[in-house]
Amino acid sequence: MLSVSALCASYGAIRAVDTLDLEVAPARLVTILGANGAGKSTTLRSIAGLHRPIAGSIRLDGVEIGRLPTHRVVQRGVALVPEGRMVVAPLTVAENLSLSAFAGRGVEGDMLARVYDLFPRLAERRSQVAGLLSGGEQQMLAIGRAMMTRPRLLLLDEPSMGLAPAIVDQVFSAIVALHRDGQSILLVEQNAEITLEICDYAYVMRRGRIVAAGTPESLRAAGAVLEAYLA
Amino acid sequence: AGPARAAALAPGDYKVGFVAEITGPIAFAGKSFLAGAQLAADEISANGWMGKGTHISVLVKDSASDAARAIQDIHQFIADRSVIATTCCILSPVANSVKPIVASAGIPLVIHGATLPGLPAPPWVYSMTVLPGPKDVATAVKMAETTKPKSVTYFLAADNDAFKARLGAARAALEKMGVKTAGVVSVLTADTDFTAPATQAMGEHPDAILIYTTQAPAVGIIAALRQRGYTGTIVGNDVLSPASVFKKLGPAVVGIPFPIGFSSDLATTPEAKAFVAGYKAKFGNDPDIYSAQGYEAIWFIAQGLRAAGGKPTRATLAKTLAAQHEVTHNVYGGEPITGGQIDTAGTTIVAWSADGKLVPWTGAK
Amino acid sequence: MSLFVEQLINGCALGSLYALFAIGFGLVFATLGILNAAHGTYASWAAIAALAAVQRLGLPFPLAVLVGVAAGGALGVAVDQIAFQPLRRRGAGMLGALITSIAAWIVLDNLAGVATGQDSLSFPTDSYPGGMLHVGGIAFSTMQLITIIAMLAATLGMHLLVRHSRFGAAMRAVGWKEQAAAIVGVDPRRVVLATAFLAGAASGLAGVLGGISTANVSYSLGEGLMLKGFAAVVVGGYDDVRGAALAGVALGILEVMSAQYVSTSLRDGITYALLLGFLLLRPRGLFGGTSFVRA
Amino acid sequence: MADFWAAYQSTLGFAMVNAFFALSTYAVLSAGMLSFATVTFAALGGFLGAQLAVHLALPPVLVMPVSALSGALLAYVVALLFLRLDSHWMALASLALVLITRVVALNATALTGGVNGLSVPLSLPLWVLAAILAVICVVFWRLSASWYGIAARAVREDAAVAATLGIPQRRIQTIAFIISGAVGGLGGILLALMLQFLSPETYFIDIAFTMIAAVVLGGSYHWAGAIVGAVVFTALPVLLQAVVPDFEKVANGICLLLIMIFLPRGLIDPRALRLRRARKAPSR
Amino acid sequence: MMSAPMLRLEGVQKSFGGLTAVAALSLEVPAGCVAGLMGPNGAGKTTVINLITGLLRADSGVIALDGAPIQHLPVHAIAARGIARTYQNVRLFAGMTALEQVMAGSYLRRRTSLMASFLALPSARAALRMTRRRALDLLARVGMAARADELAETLSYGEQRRIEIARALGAGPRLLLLDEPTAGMNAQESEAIGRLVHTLRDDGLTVLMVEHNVRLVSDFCDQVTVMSFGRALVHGTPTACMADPEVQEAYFGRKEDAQRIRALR
Ligand SMILES: Nc1ncnc2c1ncn2[C@@H]1O[C@H](COP(=O)(O)OP(=O)(O)OP(=O)(O)O)[C@@H](O)[C@H]1O
Ligand SMILES: Nc1ncnc2c1ncn2[C@@H]1O[C@H](COP(=O)(O)OP(=O)(O)OP(=O)(O)O)[C@@H](O)[C@H]1O
Ligand SMILES: [Mg+2]
Ligand SMILES: [Mg+2]
Repeated sequence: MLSVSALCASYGAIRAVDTLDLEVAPARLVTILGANGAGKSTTLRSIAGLHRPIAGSIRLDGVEIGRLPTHRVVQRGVALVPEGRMVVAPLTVAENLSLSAFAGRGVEGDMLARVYDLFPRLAERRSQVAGLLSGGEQQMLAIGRAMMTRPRLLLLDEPSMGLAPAIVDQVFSAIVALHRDGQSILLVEQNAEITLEICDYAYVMRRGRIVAAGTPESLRAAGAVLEAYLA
Repeated sequence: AGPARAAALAPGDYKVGFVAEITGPIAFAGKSFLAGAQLAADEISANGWMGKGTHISVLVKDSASDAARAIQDIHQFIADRSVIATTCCILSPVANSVKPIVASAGIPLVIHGATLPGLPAPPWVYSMTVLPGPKDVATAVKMAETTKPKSVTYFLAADNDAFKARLGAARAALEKMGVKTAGVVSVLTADTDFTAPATQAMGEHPDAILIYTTQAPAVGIIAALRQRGYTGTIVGNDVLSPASVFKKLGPAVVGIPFPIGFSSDLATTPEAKAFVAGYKAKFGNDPDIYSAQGYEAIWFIAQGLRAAGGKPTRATLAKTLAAQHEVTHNVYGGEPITGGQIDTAGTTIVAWSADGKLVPWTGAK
Repeated sequence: MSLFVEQLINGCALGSLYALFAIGFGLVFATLGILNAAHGTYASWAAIAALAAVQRLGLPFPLAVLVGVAAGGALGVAVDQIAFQPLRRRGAGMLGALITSIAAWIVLDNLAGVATGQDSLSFPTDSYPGGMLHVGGIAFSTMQLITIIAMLAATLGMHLLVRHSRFGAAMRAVGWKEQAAAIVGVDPRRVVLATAFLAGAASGLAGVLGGISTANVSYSLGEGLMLKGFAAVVVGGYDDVRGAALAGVALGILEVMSAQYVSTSLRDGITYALLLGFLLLRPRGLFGGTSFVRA
Repeated sequence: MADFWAAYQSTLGFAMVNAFFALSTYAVLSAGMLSFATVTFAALGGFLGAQLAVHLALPPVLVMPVSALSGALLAYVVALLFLRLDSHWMALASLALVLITRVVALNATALTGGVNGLSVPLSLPLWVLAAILAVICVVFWRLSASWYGIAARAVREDAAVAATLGIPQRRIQTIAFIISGAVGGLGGILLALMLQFLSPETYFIDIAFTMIAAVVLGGSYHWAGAIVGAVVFTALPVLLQAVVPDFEKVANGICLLLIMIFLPRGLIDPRALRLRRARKAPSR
Repeated sequence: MMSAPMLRLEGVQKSFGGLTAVAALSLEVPAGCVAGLMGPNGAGKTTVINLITGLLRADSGVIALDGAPIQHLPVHAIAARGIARTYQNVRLFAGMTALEQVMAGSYLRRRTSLMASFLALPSARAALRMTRRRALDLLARVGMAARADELAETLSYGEQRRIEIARALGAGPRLLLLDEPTAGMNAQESEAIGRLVHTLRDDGLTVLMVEHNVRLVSDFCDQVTVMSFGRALVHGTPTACMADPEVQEAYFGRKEDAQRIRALR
């Protein structure tokens, strides 16, 4: 479904992602692990069109999307829960969620119910301005908003950040459920243990490069995860 | 009498630095001043009026009515050794800023538009603009004599001292004749909406309305008064004379009297007629009072150059300019110069006719 | 008494021009984050375009207004794309846009001066409904009525669009952070263009109506609206269309009344002193301007 | 060469005077406030100084400190009133102040000479102007390197965070206003000495636009930006008049546009310098 | 080692419109203690920190530092009393390098007058050098010394959090408030922060830490308060708190899930 090859991304002279290859097969849950500054977020931002890569190709179902502007990528079915949430502060929770109609990917009604069901806290606060939500509430909104666009590929950048354990658990249950329903997911998460528990395939990044890849079992066996993290 | 006529002016191109106001708030007038000056330079150069092989030419720098820019322009002219004299300034504050500079640098300056009394200071500074105050009084009095109003309302540009003084003089004259003042409605030079002031003035039910403001407000006031149905007498001032005013106001301005120093429609002297014809040929339209003043400024400088003769310097030119007691090539109709300030003998009171000509005002409606 | 009412209507009509101007100005500030110094030139150019439509093409009044509004909108779009889009693409801040807008203002103002021959033109009296209306001893002009109605309609329409439509939500989202809007599929470019057009069109409407009723079609038309419009935006709360409109009208009335009953030379002094006092007492404008950023 | 100097010395003079206004604006901007009140400080410094020069025949050396002091005092009062307003509300309030200033200047005939203005029978050699500017530059340089500079930058970037670090926002911003007032008042009298004539129009919106444009054009994150910007903004139209006299204004606008598009953070950009330095550092 | 409470909140209340974010909250943090503050999202934890630092004003109640009420002081004065904090949504100064952030944080420890600093007197120069060295030390403490001259906004999220801690330490506080310091860090990195907190405590600092990372709280906090809907639900040792059935319900959700999560860890 998604195939990234030889991706290079940089900030000025700082090379954040270096000739990176990565695949997400349909209905798979793939994760990227790596220490702070490894380049995980940059990779996701590049796929979503928020950061313009300097080289390489990003294909969605064989179609190059690496040069498309963000909204076109989203309209093609890629949704991102970004690092730092990026909720639209001056809009209410409900307005934030309703914006996803611009992705033009289907009716929203039942999905809205599903989001409110997953995060009752959002339903309570639906007419509050998003900028005044607590950190965790904003994170919920960012996840809900991505779900609302009914993506074919969901990119999650540390979705559990700032969430209380009960909600973390719900989010992971939701991820697992979505995955079970056939949703393709690319997940970046610091919590390696949970992640390796639920994913189909994992990449380990270090200083902008993939240093290891494989099924969770093979990675655990190789001890590669630990090594990359301590680096 | 006087000393024997000096030697003929040495051949060459004599340059006059013209600080123009061809952009900015009063560019509509500034362009006329410049056009008049350019015509004068052409005429003087064409027939060698100052002497064989002599030319006069106008160097232009735009100040956009900004005093700081005008000062920089003047400094550049001063630095240019080939510039023998300068002319500038429609606005009095700008003229005031430039004045000390030319005096200390020693270059003659002919002011072509500013009307503040006391600006000229021979031998360096001269003004080619007739002070309008006395003519306003004459117009007001003539209006009162013919239409016999009981009470009048005045419009005043409150942020313009010259107009304040002009209004004061006219009002004193009228009150002496027994004409009551119903009210004074102030406006500001930069205003654009005159509906409210017109409503205010009409609320006082005057028999006549006298306008002492700059051009844009005057035009706006007349338009607003007429639109709101005011049919009484209106008296304007010289700012109504350019053709553009008639073009804009049309019937609304017909029959409104105002005094005037120059009008192409009323040109009688040969110089004036030649000026009108030359202007028309060069620019395709009639000259207005502003072009006449720009024209006079250059002619005045040429007059000084011719009188100086030989190889004049800025200082010798200043000396001969100071010795001039009238403008010889004039389009106003007889202009004495006292203390560097031009003056005029007669006053013509005119009004726009329905077909867009300036005609002498008779008082009849 | 009738004088008072007539002056009230005069103030409303004048204030409606400020309001129309302020709506667009505030819209651009609230959604695109730009203090647009060139906003006034849209009004001047709209009036010039409408006048040309009348004089060259002989269009009737409603069409001429439409031409002016479209010209204002088109200019808004053009200025945005030339002066603001490059900065936006580089992620530069609002101050830079202030300077490019000043640059655009210089250029457009000067070209307007050239277009009008540095003159102040006016619409031929037969090209618009120029009559007076008399209701119970009160006189006001048809143009004043039209201006007030236009202002009310524009305010209502703009308010509904910005506050109660999905596109309005997208506008506010793009204004907050382009990327935040883009990641749910909003095309920021399209929203920006639409916003710039609407703002320019509102300014254009003010320009055409103002150009007709003040008999002044020149580059100074927009400049005259600029300061008052800006004041209205801040008093009314820049992110509230209704507030800006209300403040604009109030400013017009205040101006007319202080000239009528106090003094013209102090008129602007009174207006701005009241404005200053108001700001110091209510630092967040008429409708409070709720904050959406946490402590 | 001498001719060139004579022709453009006044341009240089005005550029330097504008640099004072730009520095005055920079002083408040560097503490996170956009204020046009500099125009008012300049008006007070200018008119007061001019009156002293005319009536008490004080020499410039005495007039200038008085102007600076009066500007600083006024700025202190303005700060007391304005510091409760944030960001663009302060910008508007200060704009209102500028407009009120003009009305006052028009009507306070005793101080300002009203619409007729006021002649200032003093002049200032250019080198003195340059020397004063140099002194002010040293002041700004030292300030930016001092604790005040660090604190002001923190307040500018995030006042709330700065406060939780113990940086007293009000005090820093009051100091900023006072500096702005002193430099603005000084600029006001220097402009009077350059023009040798003052009128209510002298201190008006034009100055506000000049100074803000100069600061942003030059780069609003470094004091030197204000000076560079003032020079460019003043000299550009004059140079363009010499080059393309017919399209001077339009060309001027286009030049400003191009500068901002290609250098959106101004001609002097410390951030770019930092980025470059970080890149060179062999830290990784 | 435990002594009189350094920080004391008593009956603190804060509402936003109809929403009561903090309700009659009482809380004590003894000097030299690492206290944890936990609770579901939206429980009011960040609001409590905002109230302590003065960014928000309590509707009622007392906040006292070393027994003296501080709730009426301006924000910077509260900081000057020795309270520093980090932010849940990282709030670093734009355009400043990592080192400059910490220098700005050291404002309270500048030890020179404006005049001396302005005139660059030798004493001021020496003080500045010292502040610089201290700032570098602090950066080293959070593991960011090598990045001192980089613009903070170009660092990754986790790195920025560390700069925030260093900046707060720059102020030389006695009480440090950390709002989710390890969000976005992995287990090893979180543990490094926990160890850092312990060394800070050993240097005499008191720490109040908002955290969702249960293991971090269990391992490094001396006491814990769990909030829910603006109230303090329980207060005690980490183990006791985690075992509390109410906490289990409010914080970990349905029991089976809580067990599963812990099983996953
Ligand atoms: N805006 C930026 N400008 C310059 N450099 C940046 C920028 N954002 C990130 N970087 C650099 O790029 C590298 C990769 O950053 P990225 O955010 O992708 O890492 P990450 O793996 O997501 O880290 P974390 O786990 O901390 O979120 C880092 O070294 C960082 O310093
Ligand atoms: N300024 C405000 N205006 C309105 N509501 C607010 C404001 N600040 C906070 N809230 C609300 O108060 C509640 C408590 O917020 P707070 O940020 O304290 O929660 P928290 O415990 O820190 O949550 P999290 O763990 O998600 O960060 C939230 O529901 C939030 O929406
Ligand atoms: Mg990341
Ligand atoms: Mg929180």
